[in-house]
Amino acid sequence: MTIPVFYYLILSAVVFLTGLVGVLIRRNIIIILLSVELMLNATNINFVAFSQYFHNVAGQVFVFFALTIAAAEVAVGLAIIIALHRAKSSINVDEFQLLKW
Amino acid sequence: MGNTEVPVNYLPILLFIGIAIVFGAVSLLAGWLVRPSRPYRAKLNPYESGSPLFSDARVQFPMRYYIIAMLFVIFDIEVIFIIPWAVRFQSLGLLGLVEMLVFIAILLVGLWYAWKKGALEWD
Amino acid sequence: MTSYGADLLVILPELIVVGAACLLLVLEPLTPPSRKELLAWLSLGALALCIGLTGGQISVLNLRVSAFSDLVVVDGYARFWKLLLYGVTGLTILMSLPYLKAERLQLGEYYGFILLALSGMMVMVSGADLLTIYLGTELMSLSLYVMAGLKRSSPRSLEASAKYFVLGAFSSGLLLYGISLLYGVAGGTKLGAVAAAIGSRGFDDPLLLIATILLAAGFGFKLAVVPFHMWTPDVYQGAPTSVTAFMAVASKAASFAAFLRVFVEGLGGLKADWSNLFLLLCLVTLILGNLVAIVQTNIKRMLAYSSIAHAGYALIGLVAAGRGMGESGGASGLASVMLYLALYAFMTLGAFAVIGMFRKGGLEGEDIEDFAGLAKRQPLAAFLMLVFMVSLAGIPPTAGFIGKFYVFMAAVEAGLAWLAVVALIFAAISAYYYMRVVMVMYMREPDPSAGEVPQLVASPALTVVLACAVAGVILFGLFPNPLVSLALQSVLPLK
Amino acid sequence: MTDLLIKLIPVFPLLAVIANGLFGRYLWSHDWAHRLAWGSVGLSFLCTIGVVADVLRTGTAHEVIAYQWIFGGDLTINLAYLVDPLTCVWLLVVTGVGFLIHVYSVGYMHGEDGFTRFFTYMNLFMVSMLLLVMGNNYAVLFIGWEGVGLCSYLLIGYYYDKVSAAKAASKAFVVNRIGDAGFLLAIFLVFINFKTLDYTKVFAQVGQLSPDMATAIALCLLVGAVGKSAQLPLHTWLPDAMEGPTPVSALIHAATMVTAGVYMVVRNHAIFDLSPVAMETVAIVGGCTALFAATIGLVQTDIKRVLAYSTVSQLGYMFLGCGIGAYTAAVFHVMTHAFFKALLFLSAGSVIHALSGEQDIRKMGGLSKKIPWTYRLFLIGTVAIAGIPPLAGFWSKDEIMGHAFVHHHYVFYGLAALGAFLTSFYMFRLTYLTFYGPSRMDHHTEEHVHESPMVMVGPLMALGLLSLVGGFLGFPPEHGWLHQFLAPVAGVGGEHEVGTGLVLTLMMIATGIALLGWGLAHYLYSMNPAAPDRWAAKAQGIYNTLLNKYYVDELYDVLVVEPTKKLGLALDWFDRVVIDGIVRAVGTMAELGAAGSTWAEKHVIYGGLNIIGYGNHLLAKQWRQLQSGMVHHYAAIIIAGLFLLAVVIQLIVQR
Repeated sequence: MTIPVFYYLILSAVVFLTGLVGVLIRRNIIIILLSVELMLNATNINFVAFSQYFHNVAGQVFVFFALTIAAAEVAVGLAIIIALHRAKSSINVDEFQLLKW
Repeated sequence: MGNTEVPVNYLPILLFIGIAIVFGAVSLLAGWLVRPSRPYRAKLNPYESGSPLFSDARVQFPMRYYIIAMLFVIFDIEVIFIIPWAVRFQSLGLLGLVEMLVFIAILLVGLWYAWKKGALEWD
Repeated sequence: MTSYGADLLVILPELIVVGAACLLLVLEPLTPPSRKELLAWLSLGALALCIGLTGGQISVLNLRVSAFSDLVVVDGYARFWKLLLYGVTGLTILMSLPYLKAERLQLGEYYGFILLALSGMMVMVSGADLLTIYLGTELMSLSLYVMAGLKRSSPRSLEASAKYFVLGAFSSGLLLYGISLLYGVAGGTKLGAVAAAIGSRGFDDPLLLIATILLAAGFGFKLAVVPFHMWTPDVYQGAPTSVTAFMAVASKAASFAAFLRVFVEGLGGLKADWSNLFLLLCLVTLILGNLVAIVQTNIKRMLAYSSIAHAGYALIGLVAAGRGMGESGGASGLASVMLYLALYAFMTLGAFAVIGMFRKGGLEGEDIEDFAGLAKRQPLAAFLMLVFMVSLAGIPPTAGFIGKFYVFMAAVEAGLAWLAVVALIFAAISAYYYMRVVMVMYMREPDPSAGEVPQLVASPALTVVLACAVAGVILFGLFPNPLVSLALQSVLPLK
Repeated sequence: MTDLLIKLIPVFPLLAVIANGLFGRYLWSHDWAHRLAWGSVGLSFLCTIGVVADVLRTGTAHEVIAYQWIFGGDLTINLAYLVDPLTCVWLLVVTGVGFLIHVYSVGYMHGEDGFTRFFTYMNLFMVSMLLLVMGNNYAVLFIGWEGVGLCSYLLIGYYYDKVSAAKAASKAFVVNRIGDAGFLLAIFLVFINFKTLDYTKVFAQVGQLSPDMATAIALCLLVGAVGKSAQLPLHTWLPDAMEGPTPVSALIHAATMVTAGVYMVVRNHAIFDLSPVAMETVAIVGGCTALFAATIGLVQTDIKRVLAYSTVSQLGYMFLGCGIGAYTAAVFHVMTHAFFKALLFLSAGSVIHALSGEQDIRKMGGLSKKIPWTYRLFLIGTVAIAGIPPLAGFWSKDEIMGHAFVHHHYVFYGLAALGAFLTSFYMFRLTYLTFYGPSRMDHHTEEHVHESPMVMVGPLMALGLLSLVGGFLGFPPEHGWLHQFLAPVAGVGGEHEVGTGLVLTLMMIATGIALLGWGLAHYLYSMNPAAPDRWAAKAQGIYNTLLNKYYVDELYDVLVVEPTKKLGLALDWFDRVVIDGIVRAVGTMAELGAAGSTWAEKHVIYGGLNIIGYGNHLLAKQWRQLQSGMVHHYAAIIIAGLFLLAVVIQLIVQR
């Protein structure tokens, strides 16, 4: 028997939430990056699940692009982190305090 | 099951989110209310089965690892597009080939740029 | 095969821009630092081509062409936004020439990134599929993240870029999750399919509910709508000023374009519901944006909050469109949004152009106080700034007034007179903080202890930018009709 | 032909503005700057004469569309002009008096730095004022309205290195914005009710307006008028506006701009007539202001401030006139007032010029021989404003009072009469203190006293002549030439036949009152100069109250200014504390998310990590980062926003 689609949804919701909370509570920007990746991958779970549920391929195509973009995001993110680390030799977001209201 | 009654089945997600949050809220709130907050250094340290900390869990890697990692990520992800193309190579035919070449070319532009900018120098 | 060629023709402008960007990246390492400006001219050339291509289609404005099995469409709406984006990008590049020189940022990549961001925006405005829209959004955002941090010598710039990146990635995660849920509801990612699927249902479907909220949040972040606005002041302040201008104008416009298309063409069936939702967002945005702007002392932060407030005004148009009584109401609502952003582009670009080249020694004069007594030192510069501020405050007969006028009119037609009145009151409040700049310029002497007094460093490129901006502000204030009719013609069909 | 002239009227000053504003500073000398300035105004004066002549001949109003400004929705707004008798009167005043004042300024502003800037602003003011009176719809009226506001703001702050000037400017700006808000609201109501902004269309269908709506619109309009015309309780900015150069005070703050409120009321009298309440309010505001300002005028010692308060008081008369339906009389008074108040201000300017900047009348005196021409002309002005026949002021003021009496508004008549008495008193006091008695100047100034150059005295003479004979435009009362001319637009205010006897009696009384004031002034300030101080000493309390203008400014400081500052701080506080508070709340939400995630992490990431220790550790950090770690705040707020939206949508769905 096939697994009902909303099991996948629950899984993705959990993963998404984990990532979301990770962004909220972690201080190391790299971990934050990882958490964002978690969020993106949660959506991928959705896409794949739905595409299998609807028997159409659009979802999987979307996953390809989502993955690519996630990769690009990581690359850009790392670049920014490196520059930041060179500038203030810390990647702790608590220390982003030059700009505040 | 039909398309229409699908949504009803998703209600548990909302439920799940709700419960998770409420649970967390209540427990933390309770803790926060009853606990006396006298933090001192040892208390703030993560618990390592009684033994005192000897080093931070995070060890720093040199930056160039990250740079290599970035490049790797970029050129690794292209595979995701190449494999499906390879699988359907026959049916995609010449046009597919050309498109793939363009794709690779664009990646090469990136590589060229990174190279010229000295991202590949090890030190 | 021929159809494939036709598709390529449809996206020719995008191809040109991307090609130019790649060319820039190839040439960049080869050009000596002194000659980097050539790259700017190259990219301007590419823009000119695009303007020719898209502008040539003005005659067939309403012709709707779709390509790649409806992944992208080019209709009047897309053409309107593209033309606007070309113009904005061109002016940005021009104002960057002197700015980068003054900041000693001789980076060819800069122009490459601008072009990449532009291509992303173009995809956004003509994407008819959640996939393309998302791709465009990300392409734009990724380029902007980097551009915000280009001033690597300044920790502020880096910090801004890092903040922008973290929050942007976060919000795009929300957006993507929303899209995935929407896909789950509709069984397809084409806006048409979405519309067809949800045409019947309302928010009783929890999945649709979450999806809509997440989409609203994801776009709300790009539009800098309260409560998704928190990044704006920090990033606007920290980023290089030319980049800030580009963000404040181009990315806002493109995001609005995609936002409108998704919610009108895709979720149009729910307009009764989301119009209420955005009504709330627009109110809080107006309130917070205008009130907090009052207490700012750094002019870039002040303009950041003002841009938040302006997003609020533009939202009024969307709300009106949602509430729109029949065709005309909705149409005029959408048209007013397009008009508003088009006019907003001129004044904001102008203001940022002045700020960017308003130098105190080597540095930018960013504090409002730095403008003290400018009227005496450089009357013309002060006058230009006066015009931009007056226009931002929406005082007739400037472009700003026209924009607000049509937005409010749309609101009144949609039976939201009270909303118009509220917005009007906040417009009056906003006059306070814009006029503060004017007052500092005209009524205050520079503080002698401040040392070096800031000057507007003139240069041909800057002159062109300022001339265009001020001409736009005044001419469209006096003769808005061509632009208005253009917007009304190219407005989306509202279901 | 006429249409072309009408279109040309505002164009000349506009061209002058562009030329002087953009190139004046660089390309040509001061001489050319001022020639451009007054030349352009002169040209538009000539056009005006042509237009008025035509209107007189044909007796028809001209409506000219310059171009279509805004269209769309169910509204089109044209930049269009409506020239009817009412507009004609204002056009004559604005361009005519404006021209004289421009010429005068050439002498007065000679050698000031920012000479070109001054004339640019003045011409810009002329353009806006012309738009204001010529527009055929509320939008153009509003543009002119804002324009004159801006110019007055810029000109008050002309000496921006003077702190007081900058303060006065911003005060004028702020106070006027209150009025503008009301005005805007009125325009909105008009649009919502009539779906158009053109006067003709609006007044054509004004009948279907419900009385309440009429009252609402009228009162909103009144707020605008009160702001612009410095009536109670928004009068405070006008006296401070005297910080501007004297020609500015004459042109903007006496002759033209401040009468815009009256113009608006008369223009909209169709709406006001529908609402007795509004009319009553207008009359009350006018009457009270007239008396109130006059009392303050009694004790001021700054020559320009006395004139400023008399302006406020005279404007009060005009509003009173409108309030009791004597529109023609009000317009009449606007005209005569423009003549003699401009005259007074300009000759006051000439005095100040002569005394090299001295404005305090306690340091003047005995000037009548030193600057005879200025003296004579100032005297004419004083007699005119005091309302002594046959000078201009008498006819218009008497007509307003007479109308009040005839239509049984005895209270207002009383207010007006008392005001008239005070007016004549303080004006003659001013004259005596300035021109008679022993000189109280210090030596240095005394020897530099000199009559002003011809370029200044010339305009004064013209204005003096107008103040002498201007009144006869409205002679005989109620049936004068002006009344015939204005009859089609101003409507006839309840025309029931008045016995000539009564009219004459009222004139007698008015004259008597004026002479009485003169007499008292003569007694106090000429016959025994010690008396005033004795009286002041007797009535210390009243004296100080008047001296401090009833402490209105102080009151506003307490009621408005301080709170506004507080508001600024409050917003700052709001920004730091409330939002941060939200952040804390959300942060806690993040924590409980953390609790959720610790559950997840227990299985996903940190296998076998002690929850309590971790939570504790986390929490400690939590508190620290809630103070500082901005990024988390922002992300947290985004999430908060999400929940907010969810709730809202839920509510919507329920509905």
